[in-house]
Amino acid sequence: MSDLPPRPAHLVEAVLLVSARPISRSDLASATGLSEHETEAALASLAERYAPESSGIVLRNVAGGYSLSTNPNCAGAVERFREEARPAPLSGAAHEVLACALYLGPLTRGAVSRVRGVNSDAVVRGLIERGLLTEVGTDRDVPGSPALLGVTEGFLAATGSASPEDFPPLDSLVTPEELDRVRERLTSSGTEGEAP
Amino acid sequence: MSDLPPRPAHLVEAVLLVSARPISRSDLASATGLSEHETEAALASLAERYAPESSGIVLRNVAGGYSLSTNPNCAGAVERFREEARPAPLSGAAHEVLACALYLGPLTRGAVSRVRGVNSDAVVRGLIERGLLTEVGTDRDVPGSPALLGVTEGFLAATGSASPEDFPPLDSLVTPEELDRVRERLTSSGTEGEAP
Amino acid sequence: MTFEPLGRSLSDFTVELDVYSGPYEWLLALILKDELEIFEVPLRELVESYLLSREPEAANGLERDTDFAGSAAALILLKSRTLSPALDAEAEGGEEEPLSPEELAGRLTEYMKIRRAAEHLRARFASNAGHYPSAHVVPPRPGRLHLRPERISLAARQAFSRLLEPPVRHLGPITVTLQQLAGLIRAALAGGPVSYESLTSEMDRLNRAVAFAAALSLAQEGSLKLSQTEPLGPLTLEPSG
Repeated sequence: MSDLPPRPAHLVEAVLLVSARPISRSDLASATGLSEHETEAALASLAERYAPESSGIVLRNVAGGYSLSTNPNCAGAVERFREEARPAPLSGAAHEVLACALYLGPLTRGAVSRVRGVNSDAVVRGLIERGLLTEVGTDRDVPGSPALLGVTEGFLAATGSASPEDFPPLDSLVTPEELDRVRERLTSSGTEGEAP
Repeated sequence: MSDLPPRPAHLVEAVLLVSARPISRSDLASATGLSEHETEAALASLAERYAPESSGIVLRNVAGGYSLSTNPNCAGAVERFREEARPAPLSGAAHEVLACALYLGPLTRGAVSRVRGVNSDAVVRGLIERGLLTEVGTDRDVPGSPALLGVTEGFLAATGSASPEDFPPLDSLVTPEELDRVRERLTSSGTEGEAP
Repeated sequence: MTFEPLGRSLSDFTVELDVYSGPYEWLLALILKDELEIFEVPLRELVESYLLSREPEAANGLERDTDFAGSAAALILLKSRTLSPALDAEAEGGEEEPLSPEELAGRLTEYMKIRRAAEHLRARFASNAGHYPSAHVVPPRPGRLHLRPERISLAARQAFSRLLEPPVRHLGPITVTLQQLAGLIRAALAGGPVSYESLTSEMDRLNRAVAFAAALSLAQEGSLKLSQTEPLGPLTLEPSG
């Protein structure tokens, strides 16, 4: 069934779902490959589908763009959901990034990726959004002065810790050789952040 | 016009919009204040509204709950909008490791490697990074209490499954005749299974 | 055996495969780091593409051939380990007792089921690709997230202790050349079709792998035909023509 070519309104609808920010008509057109005129027609049909009288999701034309949002008359349910929802558990990767910031921080995104051996930018972004990681300064020794990341009060609260000293010391977790190797990676020049 | 009391389906629809993760029927009922029966009816009408044939947004029943997501036939437009390529498909090794966790799990990295006959640590790590595999506990019967691995909610969503029971039984995947042939080949040939 | 020493002679050999295109040495590195699945590397195509790039007249031609044979043999060994995991008792490091045929059959059948399950999963992932979730997410109230401090320490241990290179000790030295084995295979074929199993019954694992590489080369040259009726089934070498 998904073999059918999608209709113009479907394409616009899908793109609207994956953006939290309003999208301009021209950005919608370029993502969907529709003409200006087709985009306009698609938006008109979506405005009908997502009208406040007939839907819990409404199409809004705000700040020079279009965006889906919840119908204000459903705000009570949304607020209750927010109160009751259990936060998504953190992934193993997220735990590792937090461990890097806790034990080796403040450090740059590049340093996190070097220590972990994988690009960690997406995980870092998610943790900043969740208020567990924050930018605490910039590294002036590295070109571009990238931000230095550290754990937040929110992180300490979530772990029930008063301060970073509450965690077991690093040398109780890894061997001296491993620690040396970690330090080597940390200082292996921020300029060649990418893997060879 | 938004003074009208919202219809049950609208409440459910609004709550579905504000979650990236599947929401269980009971959580939907509790957030919206609807009865179990009303929630079910609301979901049925939304399933029609968000059917793959008629919408760019689809209602999925995955990982023990319901969620709105984009219609795969619109994926091209979404990827263009985000300027993000679709994640690379998983390797054969990754599928095997996931199959171990799904069917034989929770199990340790060592157990995965034993079943596959090759060290699987790097593959496991990649899958944890992609949020498809997670550590669900530790095996206290093994020295060092290694972590036990299991599949995640993200795995169920990515495979379009409501629950881990939603997969064919392991024994149904290989016919008894095939198993007999392997057994025969290995036991009746009279040759040693392995050279020194 | 490590792959470092072959850097010079094969540095100009590049491959074009569905799963990878680029320098051959990088392909080896990717496979060793488990970043590319050996299963997905069509070894036969790899051998064919090497044979096409062969320069017997070059000063380092022999060295190059030997390096390729060595690394290809190691790849075949790796692949055979993946295909028949039960045959490798070293996977967990310790030298275990050889498995009885019954135990072997048990482990192989378990692995066969997992292989099938993996194929099923591949199809499931493919048919469910392209669903993207809503971005209109309301964040949960601050303070609702709880993290276990032990989990953070465990993550630290994991992140900081895995900077070791992948083990390649199990790849022992190669003591025969591809040419020697090719000669052996030709001689055996003079008497008609021969099974790979009986041909290699006296060999150790590495030589078996090299013999396989030799058989592939000969098949490519057209000197013999390889037939296998089913996956994991017996492999038969037949004189061509």
